[in-house]
Amino acid sequence: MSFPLLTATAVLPAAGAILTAAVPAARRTAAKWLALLFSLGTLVLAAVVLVRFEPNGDRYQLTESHTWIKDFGVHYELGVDGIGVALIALTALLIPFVIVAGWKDADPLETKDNKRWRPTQGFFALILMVEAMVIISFEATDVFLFYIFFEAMLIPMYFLIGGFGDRAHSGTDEAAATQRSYAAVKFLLYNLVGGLIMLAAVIGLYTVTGTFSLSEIAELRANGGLEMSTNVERLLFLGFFFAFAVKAPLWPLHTWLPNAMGEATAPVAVLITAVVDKVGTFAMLRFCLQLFPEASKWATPAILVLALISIVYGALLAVGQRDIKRLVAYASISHFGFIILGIFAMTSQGQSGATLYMVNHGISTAALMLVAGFLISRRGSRLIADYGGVQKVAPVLAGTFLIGGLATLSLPGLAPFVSEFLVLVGVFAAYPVVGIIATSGIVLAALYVLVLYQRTMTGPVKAEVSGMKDLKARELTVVVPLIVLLIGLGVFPKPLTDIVNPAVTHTMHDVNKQDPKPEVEAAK
Amino acid sequence: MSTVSVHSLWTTLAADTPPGGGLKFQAPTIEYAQLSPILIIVGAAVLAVLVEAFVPRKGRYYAQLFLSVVAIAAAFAAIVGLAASGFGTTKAHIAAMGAIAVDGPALFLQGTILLASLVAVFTFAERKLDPEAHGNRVDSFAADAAAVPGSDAEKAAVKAGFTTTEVFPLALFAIAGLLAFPAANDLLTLFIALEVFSLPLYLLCAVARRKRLMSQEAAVKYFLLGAFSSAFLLFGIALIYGYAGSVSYAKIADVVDGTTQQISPALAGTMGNDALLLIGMALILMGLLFKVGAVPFHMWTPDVYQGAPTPVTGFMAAATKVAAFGALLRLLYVVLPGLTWDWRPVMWGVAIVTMLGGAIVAITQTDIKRLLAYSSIAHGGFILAGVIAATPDGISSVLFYLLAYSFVTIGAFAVVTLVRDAGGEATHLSKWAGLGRRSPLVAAVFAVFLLAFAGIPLTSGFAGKFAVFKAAAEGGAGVLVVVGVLSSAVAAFFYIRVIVLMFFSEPKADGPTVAVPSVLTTTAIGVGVAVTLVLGVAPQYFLDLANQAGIFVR
Amino acid sequence: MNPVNYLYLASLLFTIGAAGVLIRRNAIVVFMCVELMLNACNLALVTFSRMHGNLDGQIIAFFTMVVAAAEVVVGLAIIVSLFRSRHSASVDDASLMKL
Amino acid sequence: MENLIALLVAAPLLGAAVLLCGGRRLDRIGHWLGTVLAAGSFLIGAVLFVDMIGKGADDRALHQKLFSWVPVESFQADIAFQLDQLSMTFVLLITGVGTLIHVYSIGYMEHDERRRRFFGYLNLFLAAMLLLVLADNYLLLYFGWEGVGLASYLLIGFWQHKPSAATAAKKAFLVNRVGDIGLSIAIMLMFTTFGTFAFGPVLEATGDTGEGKLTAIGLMLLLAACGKSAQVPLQSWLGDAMEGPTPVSALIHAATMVTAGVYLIVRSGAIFDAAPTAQLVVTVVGAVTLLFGAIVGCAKDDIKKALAGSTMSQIGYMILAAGLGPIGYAFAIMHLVTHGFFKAGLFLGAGSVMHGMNDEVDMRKYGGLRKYMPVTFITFGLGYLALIGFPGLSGFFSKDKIIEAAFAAGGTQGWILGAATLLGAGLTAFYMTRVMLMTFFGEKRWQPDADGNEPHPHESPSSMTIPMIVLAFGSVFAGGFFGIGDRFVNWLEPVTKFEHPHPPISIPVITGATIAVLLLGVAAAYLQYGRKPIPVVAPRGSLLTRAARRDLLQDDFNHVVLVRGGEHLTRSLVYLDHKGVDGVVNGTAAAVGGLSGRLRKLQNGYARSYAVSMFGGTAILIAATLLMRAV
Repeated sequence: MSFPLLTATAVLPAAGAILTAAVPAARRTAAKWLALLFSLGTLVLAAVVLVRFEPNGDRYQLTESHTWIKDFGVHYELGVDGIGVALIALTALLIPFVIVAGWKDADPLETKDNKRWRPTQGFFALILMVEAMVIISFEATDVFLFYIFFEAMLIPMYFLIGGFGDRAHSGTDEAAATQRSYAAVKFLLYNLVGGLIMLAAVIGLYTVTGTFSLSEIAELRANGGLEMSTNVERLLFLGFFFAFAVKAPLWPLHTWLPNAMGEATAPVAVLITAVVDKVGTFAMLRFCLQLFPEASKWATPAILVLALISIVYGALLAVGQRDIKRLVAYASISHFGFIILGIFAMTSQGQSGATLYMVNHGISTAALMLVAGFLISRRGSRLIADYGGVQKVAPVLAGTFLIGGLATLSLPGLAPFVSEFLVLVGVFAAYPVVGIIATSGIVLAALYVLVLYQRTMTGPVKAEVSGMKDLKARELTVVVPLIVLLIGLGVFPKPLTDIVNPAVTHTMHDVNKQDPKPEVEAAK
Repeated sequence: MSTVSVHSLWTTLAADTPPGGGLKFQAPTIEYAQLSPILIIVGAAVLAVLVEAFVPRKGRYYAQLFLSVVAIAAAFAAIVGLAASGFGTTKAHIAAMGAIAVDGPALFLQGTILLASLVAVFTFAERKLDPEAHGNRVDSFAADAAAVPGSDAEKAAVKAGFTTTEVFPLALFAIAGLLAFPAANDLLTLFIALEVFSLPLYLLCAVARRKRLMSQEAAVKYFLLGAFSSAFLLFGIALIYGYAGSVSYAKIADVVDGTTQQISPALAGTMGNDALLLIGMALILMGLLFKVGAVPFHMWTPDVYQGAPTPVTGFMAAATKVAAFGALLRLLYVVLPGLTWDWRPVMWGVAIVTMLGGAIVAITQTDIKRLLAYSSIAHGGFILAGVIAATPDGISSVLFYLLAYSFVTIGAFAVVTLVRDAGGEATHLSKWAGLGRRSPLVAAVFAVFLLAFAGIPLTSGFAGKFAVFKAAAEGGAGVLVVVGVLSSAVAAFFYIRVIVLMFFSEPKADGPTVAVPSVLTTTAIGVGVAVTLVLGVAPQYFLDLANQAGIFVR
Repeated sequence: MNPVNYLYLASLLFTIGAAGVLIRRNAIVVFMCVELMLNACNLALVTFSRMHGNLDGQIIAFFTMVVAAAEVVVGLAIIVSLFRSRHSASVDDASLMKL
Repeated sequence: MENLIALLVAAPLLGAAVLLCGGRRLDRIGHWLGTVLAAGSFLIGAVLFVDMIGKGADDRALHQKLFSWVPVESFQADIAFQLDQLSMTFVLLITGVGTLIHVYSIGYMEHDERRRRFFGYLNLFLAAMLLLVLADNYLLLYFGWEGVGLASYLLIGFWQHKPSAATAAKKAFLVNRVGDIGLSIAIMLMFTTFGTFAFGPVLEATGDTGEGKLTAIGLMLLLAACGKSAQVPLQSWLGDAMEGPTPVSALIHAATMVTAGVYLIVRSGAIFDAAPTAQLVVTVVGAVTLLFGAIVGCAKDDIKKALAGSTMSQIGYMILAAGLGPIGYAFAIMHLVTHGFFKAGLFLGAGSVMHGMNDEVDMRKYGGLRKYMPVTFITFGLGYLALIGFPGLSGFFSKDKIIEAAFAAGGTQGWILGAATLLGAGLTAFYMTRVMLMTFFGEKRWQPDADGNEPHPHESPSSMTIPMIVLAFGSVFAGGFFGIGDRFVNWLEPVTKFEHPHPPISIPVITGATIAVLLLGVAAAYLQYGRKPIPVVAPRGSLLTRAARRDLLQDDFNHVVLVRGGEHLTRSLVYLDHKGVDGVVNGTAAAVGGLSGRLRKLQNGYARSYAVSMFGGTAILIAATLLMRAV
């Protein structure tokens, strides 16, 4: 058999994690470089996947398949479609930036940590571990395999959030520590509950199908060997969707995100919202629609409403935030609303848009959040009110921050615009009213971004800010490539759409939906 | 089968009085080879008593340790041998004239019990954790259990370097009982086996070195309640016997199904009276559920787990559960399949309250041992869900779960023995704050066990949970699955609480120290971790084993 | 005389024993009540044995006595050691561990 | 030839990129680079223009496709340009005026240490604006549309350290975004209706669908136009936008960007022609705005805000004209171009005045400046005459045509619109005369400011005056050049179609009326501001005056309803999120915890109570078993 490329892509970071964790306490810097090296290696492999992938070839490519636990009907089945490829690329791309951005975040505080305590090694090892698990869950074409990593992913994330909080906090270290572990526990419990409810559904699925392999299930469906009563299908769908909606996160299951992103360090926050949460929305496309097409259609109205609420509600709360990172978190909630809207619009524009949205949102949020992190690390505060006039002392920082913000409000010319407009068009084509309401989101987005920029960057220079340094070389190496990507994908997204479109066509076929015809053609 | 051998072992003599009158004595046929595991352990136990009597005190500890390890290993080898020669599957049958079943479940569970016991014995023998007393290395057992705590006698005993090496023979006897329990194929054997493993455990609970008052209290509670429950069990046996006119599982089953051949008028009379049967069944179930620690018969568990010497707790928590569930399975699947529609609803109730009760009460616990006790209750509930499935899948899933669970438990309790302060083991949760910073490794290992308890994927806990829930769902107990899922969500909360405590809270100045164990405990913990991960990542082999072992002989 | 009456007696004894366990404080007495319950079982067993005309019941009764004896050995040992360290044999005093 | 089109956009874009990323080392040459690239773009435009007039009227349109931008199934958006007469007109206006203003800015921004970035932004604006007018489909137009929005945001807020500037910038962007909703919905409607949103196919297919759809699209486009062109009800940002440097006001908020709305409507003419209702609304918006702007203009003492009001009003004229259909399109564009000249000129003049007066903007602190800055006075004066429509100057030709067209709208509608335009002309004459008088005539009214340094009015450097002179030429002659012999109309005719307006009353009468109204306005202004001295502190004034000073209370309305309301909404939502959504979950957790605490009490340590529970349990077990059998 051929070289298991997909496995390698997931195993490499895992191996890196183990090695990094093994680095002795004193050799902190070595650990960092090791981690960076492995993340870059993964990026290379991801690139190879991207090249080897034939957009118009079979639905799942580079597949690997072995039975794993016969009794549970579990297979070790990997395979990628366009959507998976895009998201793997995103993940592999972002992790190096996350690592570089977090270069100094986990250096131990000599004051209270003893010799055996090795936070730095742990930090980077955990990041790589998350990368490995995320990648494999993008590759899994076996429900159970996916579920396992969907759940296991929580553990390293949990330690990243709870163990390595943002050192810029208001109040005492004790208070911060408690807040942090509260956030971590909240994150874990929300997702665990979601996961457990999904577990029930997974078991239910097995009792119906007797297998977990997507391909086998598809076969069953094709030759009518799959009798799933409407109610059963709906229940199972709800079980799956609940877990994904928690992860995504969809209103009203979103409240863990602001805490988590607020307390975690900026790079980890990026990891959460740009990478890990994408697994949720990805899974909606990959599993909800493919396994339960009828139920998906049945649930669409409700989901659309929730997504709309997320969009407006998230944006409004973002406007109301005092804490920069929480603001970004609520902005993300709003954006996830768009993604879910696009997925369940069930038009090719909507779904391609949603997929692009996942990628673009990852990049734009990374840009905004990381710059925000640099800003916060300088001033040592997350409160918007503590800033003012930054652009006078640190113009480059302010500029990059503004670009990140403009990307967040999806300005044409930057990547997010393409995806957001596609989603809106896709939704509008199927549900005009919903589309129109969603469009109002673009004003609110402008509102929270510009208010944030105005309060932090413009106006007279605050005393505490006056001494602020502009971005350092390391920080620029993080921000500049992201911005280049944002512009590049904004002006020339074709390569991405070419990869994604065929996959979306397949999904559309799964739910056997056609795009609504333009009125003029319909008339003829 | 000849009419003789269907009679139970105990009544050969009286049974056949040929028409001509005059007694014809017939010696019972005992398949010693097939009973060898039990016999080896019993023999070793007896031998151990002699060792206590004759070997000089200095050598005893080593002699006992050696003896028990060898015996357990030998017994395990015997099991493997039997399984290899097909007694688990094709040649499965009932030995000792109907007293002991030699079949898949029996062998699988006995194997599990022996492995668990072996690991447990290692923790029994650990002598490096407690600081040396007067230059003598000491284990977790009282120098002189008979002496009053704090009395001069005790001091003298400590000074003289006495140790309670009797724990080894006691453990061996208990193991013997545990081995017989799931294999028992008539109610009397069931009862005897129960007592044989219970009595030594009562004693083992009483002989802790530290916190002796609690230890004795635990023993008293365990003893009284245990005796109480076994009385119920016995009465149940009596009623069933009254109903069926026999104590052998096979014959009872026949009578229950109404497929029995020769019906004496007396039998005809009692057979009509289902009250006997049902009440008897309820009482026997109660006796077993007590050992399993199912709500509402669980209340001894927290106290006893907390008071008993931690190695003993680990041993009890693991081995007793395995044996008791084995017996429960056999009873329900061999004797009472005809009554499925009677016991199922009841067991549903028990399973639900056990899952929820255990999980919910655990939330507010402050002592790590009590916490684990409640978690073991909750797990009992999960296993019950598998038991209720009443399908072959159910059996094998339960077997697998027990295997997975027992090692996690022993490992976890072994870790508990390591965390100590001046007063011995520091079991209060507040003491565990910041452990992750003091000794990351120990904390990490314990975290692994906790995650396994919580049923996080890639740990044995998840595989087991999935197996039983799957069986339950297929057995039409979807509701149980949902309840199970919900209670695992609740349970997750307190496991995570401990992890938070260990890793995210600042270490206290007067925090406990982590003792460096000898190779013994290290092995115990190591095995625990290894099994946890192996069963989590590559469970197929063991699932196959459980599947092959999943059929009861009748 | 109808053997069923013996069963009634047995259940009566059993209940008395159980009640005793529930209401008496002194560990020894509680333990005696358990013994009473065991004996009730014996009576029942013997009765049934008689009804069915086979010996199983009686044999079990013998075993029960042995078991009871063994329980006495173990039980008394534990109770006495408890008594010596607390100077009280009341089961209610032994409540260090709770909640 | 068409390959040059991309260069039009590329040149200033390159400039923006270089200047913004270049860093300090470019500070010295930055402004020159920017200016050169702008000029380069103008030259390319000129070349294309020459080439274009070389061809026959109907095959002048050029088309260039660069690459496919967003292809998803039937949704196909290209990066492709279309250069026809309409676009060409704009290209020349944008690059021409743009270049002049670059030159002007070299002098104006001399003392600003961030001049390089200023030129970067200006170039960025040019690129975006050109993209807007050159796009061959609505999505690409949207790209440019928001691009100019961004540029305007950056330039209005160029002096970010002034909170007022930052706020104004934000306000401008937000209000424009509201308009953008309209544009994006319009595009979606086109997609769902025609399956495309490229100009050609859409505008040809208008016949294939019902009027309702087209009306909807038209109204959405109008909403967009209102945002960009500061038409009622989205006009509120333009006044504040004057916070930006004056060249910006001249280029973006007078000559080019704000007229994008007019371009949009004219470009989409085919849609409006088929949707009379939409057209009616357009004319109404235009009429209302032209009066609104004029009234506001009459009350402002801030010279730039007065001019801003005037801009609003003049664009009102254009929109109105555009709403009239084929009889108006050409005149709308014509007025747009002439207005581009004279309004830019006026702003530059105002800038030059401020330059000489220590950036004082309050006209009450000017007075008699004609002596000190003659060039400014003359150019400004010519611009003034052009604007009020003094016979023979640009404004006269363009505006007069619009008035005629308005009357020609027919029926009562025609009379109302005509009256409105006439009234507007009068008001224009009034407020512009007022500006002239207060600034250049009368006594000097300036005093030393807070820190005692008295302004020394002086003429601006040539780098500033030359552009003003050039524009003055435009203001004077452009109108005549276009108007005589319908030159301009014929030039646009292939794109916009044209019908001669037939007003109910004869043209000369209308012209006469216009001139009469004009003179009235001038006279009124003279009586009020020319005869008696002007108080330095503004008198309280009539209710209307006070309202007009506050933009007819429209801002106050926004503040109370939108800003305050929004604040309350968000605050209450934050509370709800914390207490409500989060509270439910935490509540459940707490409940379970409480239950646990209570159940825990059962574990009271007494062996006997444990026995009780066992006994009870057994009883239940037995009862249940028997019950099961019973039922």
